[in-house]
Amino acid sequence: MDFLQLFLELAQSTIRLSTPLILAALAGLFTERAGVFDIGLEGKMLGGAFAAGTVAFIAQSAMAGLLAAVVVSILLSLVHGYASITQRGNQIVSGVAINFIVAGSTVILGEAWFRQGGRTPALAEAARFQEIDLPFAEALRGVPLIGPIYADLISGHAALTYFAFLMVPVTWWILYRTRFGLRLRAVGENPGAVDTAGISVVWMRYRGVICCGILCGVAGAYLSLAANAGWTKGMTAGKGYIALAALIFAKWRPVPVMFACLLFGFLDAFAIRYQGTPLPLVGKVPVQLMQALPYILTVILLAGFIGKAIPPKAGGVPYVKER
Amino acid sequence: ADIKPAIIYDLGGKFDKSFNEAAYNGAEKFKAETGIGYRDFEIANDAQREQALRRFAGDGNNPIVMAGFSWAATLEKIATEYPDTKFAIIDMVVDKPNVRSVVFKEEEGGWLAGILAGMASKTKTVSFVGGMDIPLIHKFACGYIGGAKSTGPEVKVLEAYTGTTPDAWNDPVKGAEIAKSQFDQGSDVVYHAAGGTGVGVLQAAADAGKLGIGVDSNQNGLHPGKVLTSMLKRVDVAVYDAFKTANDGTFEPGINVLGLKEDGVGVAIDENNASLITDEMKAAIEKAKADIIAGTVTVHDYMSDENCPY
Amino acid sequence: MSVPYAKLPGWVEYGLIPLVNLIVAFMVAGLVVLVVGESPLEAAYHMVNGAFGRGEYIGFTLYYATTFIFTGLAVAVAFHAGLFNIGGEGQAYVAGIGVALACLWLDRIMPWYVVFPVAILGAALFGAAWAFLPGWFQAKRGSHIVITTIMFNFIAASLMNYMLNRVMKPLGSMSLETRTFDTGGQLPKLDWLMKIFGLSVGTSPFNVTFLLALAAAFGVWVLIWRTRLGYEMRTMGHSPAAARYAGIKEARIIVITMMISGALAGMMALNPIMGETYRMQLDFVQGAGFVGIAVALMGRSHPAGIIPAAILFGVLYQGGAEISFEMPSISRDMIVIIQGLVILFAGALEHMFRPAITAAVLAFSGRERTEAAVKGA
Amino acid sequence: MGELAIELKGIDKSFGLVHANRDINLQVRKGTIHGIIGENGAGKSTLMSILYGFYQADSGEILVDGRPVQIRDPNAAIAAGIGMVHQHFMLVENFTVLENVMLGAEESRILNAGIAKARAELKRLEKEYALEVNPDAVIEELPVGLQQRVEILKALYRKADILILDEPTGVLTPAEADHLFRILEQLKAQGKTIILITHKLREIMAITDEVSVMRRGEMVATRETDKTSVEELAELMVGRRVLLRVQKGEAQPGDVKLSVSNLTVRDSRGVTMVDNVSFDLRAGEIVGIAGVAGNGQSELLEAIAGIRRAVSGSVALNGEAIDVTGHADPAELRRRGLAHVPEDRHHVGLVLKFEESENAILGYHDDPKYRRGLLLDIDAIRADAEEKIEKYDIRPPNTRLKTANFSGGNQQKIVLAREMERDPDVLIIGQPTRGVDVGAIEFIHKRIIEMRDQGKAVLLVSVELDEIRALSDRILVMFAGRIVGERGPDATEGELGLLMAGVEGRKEAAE
Ligand SMILES: Nc1ncnc2c1ncn2[C@@H]1O[C@H](COP(=O)(O)OP(=O)(O)OP(=O)(O)O)[C@@H](O)[C@H]1O
Ligand SMILES: Nc1ncnc2c1ncn2[C@@H]1O[C@H](COP(=O)(O)OP(=O)(O)OP(=O)(O)O)[C@@H](O)[C@H]1O
Ligand SMILES: [Mg+2]
Ligand SMILES: [Mg+2]
Repeated sequence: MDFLQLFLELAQSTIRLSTPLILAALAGLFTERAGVFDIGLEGKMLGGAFAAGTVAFIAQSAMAGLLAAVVVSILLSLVHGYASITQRGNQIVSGVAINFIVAGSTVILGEAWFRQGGRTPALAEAARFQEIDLPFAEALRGVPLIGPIYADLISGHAALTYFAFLMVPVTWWILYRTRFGLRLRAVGENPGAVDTAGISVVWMRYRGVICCGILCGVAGAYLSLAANAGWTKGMTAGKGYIALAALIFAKWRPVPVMFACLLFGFLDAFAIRYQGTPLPLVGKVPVQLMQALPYILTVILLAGFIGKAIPPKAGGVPYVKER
Repeated sequence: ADIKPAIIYDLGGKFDKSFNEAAYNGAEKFKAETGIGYRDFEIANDAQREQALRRFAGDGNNPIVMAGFSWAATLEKIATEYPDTKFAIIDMVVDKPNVRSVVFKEEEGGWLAGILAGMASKTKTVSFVGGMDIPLIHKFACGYIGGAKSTGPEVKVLEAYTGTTPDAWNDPVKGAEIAKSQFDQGSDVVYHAAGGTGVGVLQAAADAGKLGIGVDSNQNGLHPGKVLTSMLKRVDVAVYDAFKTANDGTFEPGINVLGLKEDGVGVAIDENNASLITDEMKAAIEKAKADIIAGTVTVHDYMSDENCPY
Repeated sequence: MSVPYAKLPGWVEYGLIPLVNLIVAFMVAGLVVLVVGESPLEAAYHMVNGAFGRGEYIGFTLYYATTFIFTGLAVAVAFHAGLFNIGGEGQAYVAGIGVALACLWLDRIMPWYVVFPVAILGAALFGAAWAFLPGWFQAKRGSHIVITTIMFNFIAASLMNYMLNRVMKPLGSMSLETRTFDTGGQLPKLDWLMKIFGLSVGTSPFNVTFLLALAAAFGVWVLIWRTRLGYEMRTMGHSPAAARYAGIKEARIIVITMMISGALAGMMALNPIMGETYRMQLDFVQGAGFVGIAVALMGRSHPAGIIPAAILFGVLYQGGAEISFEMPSISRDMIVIIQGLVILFAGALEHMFRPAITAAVLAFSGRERTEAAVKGA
Repeated sequence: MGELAIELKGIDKSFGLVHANRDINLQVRKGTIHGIIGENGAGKSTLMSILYGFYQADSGEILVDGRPVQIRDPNAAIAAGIGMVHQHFMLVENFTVLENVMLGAEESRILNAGIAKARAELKRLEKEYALEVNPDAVIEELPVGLQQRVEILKALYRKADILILDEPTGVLTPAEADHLFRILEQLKAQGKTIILITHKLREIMAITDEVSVMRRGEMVATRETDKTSVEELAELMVGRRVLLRVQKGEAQPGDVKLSVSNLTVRDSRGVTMVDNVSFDLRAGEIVGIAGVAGNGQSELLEAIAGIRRAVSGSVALNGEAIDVTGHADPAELRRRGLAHVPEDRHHVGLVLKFEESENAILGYHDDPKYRRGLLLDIDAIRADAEEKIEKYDIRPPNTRLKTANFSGGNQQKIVLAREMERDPDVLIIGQPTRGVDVGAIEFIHKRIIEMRDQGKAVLLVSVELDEIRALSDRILVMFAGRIVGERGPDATEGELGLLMAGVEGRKEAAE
């Protein structure tokens, strides 16, 4: 088996699997850096995926679907924001609640509108994000090494994938190079300082939450419009929690977030690829072990190499100045 | 007076893109034909099995159909409590005087699907995507593998399972990813028995210009011309029959084993995939079908010894 | 003026406010019912009647509550030491194996009252063991407990799947479950308890595990507020620096706390396995671990709050089931939405009506107390 | 000179049931330094926070330069030219000085542009007011003194002409304090108005033009500084006479209780904070360690108390070695007769969320007398707490009250009571009276002397030079982690000041 070939295949699969994780984890980064924790990523993604599938089908346009996903996901974020910022409620409870509500309502609405049982109608090409071939991909393919890498790895992904990877430096830039970023980080560390500097803590946090909504929406749209042709019930299948883990793994920093997600993606791709095929030394391992492998390795890596992860100081705590 | 039929689904829920949904379709068909309504219920956890079943029996629903092998233990109990109620259970045998047990020879259907796959494959590599690694799914897989390999010794069959949590049945993204990885490994026909996950598998095949094979109900229509065939498991028929016979008072308890002979399993050939099925494929499956019915070929039943010789 | 945070009399704090929140929660849920063109009142009736209408219904409600008391306590105990254990799901899973092993080993030769203690031990040990590693990694390697516990949930699922597939499943059986236990592995129902109130459990799986849960709740209260260990846990939870100053061994507390938490989560397994199905089925946990998070937080991590919160969820589950029995057009998923709404309004939005209520209360009690307070300060 | 910079009319504020400010009127004249004093919890911070828009008054009116203004949030205050240095700093710890200064005044959406300007401006302020601080230093790595500088810079950067400082000198050495006062004078000279909250009457007398006294949420008096006296103010503040200088007799040093030799300690970043320090502490004497905050005193205390590991050296308690370089166990040390009053009561000495009685046993919770079998004996614990509340006059006298709701002074008393009542052999105390009002200071000082007279060995670390001089029998001066000199209690502030600044310390240590 040509090694380069194998590498390329694994790498492609890795990228596909990481894309939604990167988007969701970056989404989490925005709220949690603003001091609002969110285990509702799962729900927002699912809600987004559903909206995307629905609208894309009706409007026969991927863009419309994407837009809808973002809008719905933002609305859900605002609910979370209202509960945890305005009402100073418990952020974890609010997140759990949103996951429940979305899980239930998507199925109900989907069935009510399309009668296809827990899924939206399969989307036509036009209503999905197609894989884009970058210029010269074919031409360059012949070139040894870089040719295939460019043609098969860099090129040929859905627009949202490029968007996801683009968002990594963008997020970094926003966070560390803009006024918004400065204030966002500050409000997650010490809201008192932000408040006394004459900035509205509440509004800052809402903005963080909204950013989260946008990215979760895109993540959802990726699931139903790029990775798939439509929404199916519970299609996030726990990705929200993995994204959360990646976020912590990366200590709430954009670039590491990308690498953490790529790692999860790779381990997953690896497990998929080598299921049932005997491995060197160990031989044929039970499917279940193979499927647990990514998680086991994560734990080992975490315990072995990644030091303590210190969350934003004010994270999870509602801002109350008059107790 | 009309009968009061009822059906209770398994945890997967009515719309699992798999046998629960097939069962639902059967009930709907009955309703459409006879105009007789029916009650149905989706349990949310195991504790509700007994509750729901007893509740339905208590309310005088009759017959009551249960989709899924997990119902066996509960039914054992309730069937004796309500001797006058007719019960039917799918995918499992419960030996009671008022229970009809319907089990399928998935392996036989799988065998035919395997033959088509083997013959349609140019790379001589075909693959299978299961939802969770459980016996029932192995039953599907084993027949398929056998069938595929029966078309030539050189045929290779890849086999993979989606996951170990209930999500494994609702993860089209991962389903698609598994399929793609199998294509990378040379497969050009992929057969799924993975409920909602399969939606992703068939999609991936369609996108990659490979062939998919549907399961349970006829999924050829999902991607016309890109789904080689669907391995039919006529759960819908089983449910329909239970209702129908009860309605004409001909409901027979006992064990129904539905295989090719009984048309309980099979492969779907319709306008959606006509273009993909060559005449010699047709011939091949007709022959295989005849052999199996005649008993000259027996397809190994995974459940008999929980392993697959092929 | 920041009235919202005035100290309130207990009956308002723990009685009136939660009640108002609940009522609102159900009113909003009612809207959902209205949307699908059904009568909210009827639904409400079935919810309440379905949860309390008969001995049997109460039995079901309390059966679910039992499970949630355990998982809720598990989360709460960890919270007190400043740890967020979302691994309840996995810990319960693995504990199930402990319970099953105990039963498979003894059910034919021993009566339940011998098997039960062994099974409790099994559940506690396996659950604790599964929580030990995350705790240990956090303590020694600083790896974040939230990730590790999430990972361990997935690993547990695989382990469970393997065990049932290849080890514990009787040959030739379709479903991933152990054989059905003999009488030794079947817990008696709490008929006598119900009889006291002139009710009968009927067919509900309301069993002795409930008493164990109550005992556990009391045990947790004692542990947290009446023992040195609990004191040390709380100190660490509030202020690690103070804990170090007080000579409290952080690593030790983390590990012990996680193991206690895991053991509690694990005991949840007794309820469905020995009390209901009399065998271990693949997905017997069914999200109880996550519901436990909501239960613990809504119960303010105090047993006295966790028990009612757990019962509330029992009501949602059982009452919800009844609704979908009685009102076919309201499906299982509708119930999930309603649960979500209740968590949202009774949990996350608990402060929403506080200002109004407090203002009202203050209006009564007047300002004298104010003067007193300041003289004090 | 007559017109008012600030006028507050009938300001009223309640926190829930706590009436923090009641019908307060205050007039601050332009271009003056106006002092505000009052006991802990008197309502000073609240009042100022209202003026700064951090809290909203329930009723009342605010006039700036004679014009009534609505100050709904700090933004409005800043716009009105008001700046505030908060008692508990409002800094983002993991940000640089520059970022903290810029926060909220970034000029443009993209930082870079603003950064350049901010740097330049900081340079200017540095020159003008001699406020040196490295703009790229991270806050959490700066000593408190410098952190406060950053707070002041923040205010100046925002061009405040009315500057509020809430207990600024609490964290400063005399030298630093004097420096601060020079800056304040300078600002005053430029026509800016300053409101200074402090517990220290000496400072009031030193630089204020007028002083207002608060007690229990009310404004009880306003005086022209040169027409009043320390005694009068103290009395107005506390509501009774207080003696400001503690009497104490000669020390009778006994045998060595604590001996520290060649102790070296590094902090988390590996910087050497305590450098080869040796000294003996005898029964019946108070040894004071003077020094500018951040010169290793804190680390020294922590190492001795067993909560920070030393890299080398040894410490003996009652002649037996403490495993300071290994796993010294604070609980163990307590049993061996070492009591420790930590510098940071809010985070180390107390758990603010605990009931008073729970804090009263922190560190001693495994003492058999608080136990009944496996359980804690709550009754015993509360009874014990009652006693201490009684004896130390902790207010409010309520063992069930959350510790966060006690004022700093009372919080401090809770810690002192806990540690002193164990009748230890050795008592090490950090900053006993930081942020504590005169009434409480008087009491605390008395107790410390009593301990000495009972033959305890007391090691006292304080940045308050007065305090050191008032209490100590011997004074050690720490600079850059080393002990640069020893003096008697009669040493002048001047010579100690020089040592603390490390000026002549070097030669001496070299000798
Ligand atoms: N954030 C708050 N929430 C609730 N009550 C508060 C708050 N801050 C102050 N209080 C109450 O208001 C009263 C006045 O507090 P304040 O901080 O103004 O006193 P202070 O004079 O600044 O005390 P100190 O001299 O110790 O700083 C306190 O007794 C307290 O009960
Ligand atoms: N969040 C709060 N809740 C209740 N009371 C508070 C709160 N913050 C401050 N207080 C009260 O305000 C008064 C003074 O508050 P402050 O924080 O100024 O304490 P302090 O006396 O200044 O202590 P320190 O000098 O150590 O800061 C105290 O009575 C304290 O209990
Ligand atoms: Mg103050
Ligand atoms: Mg103070």
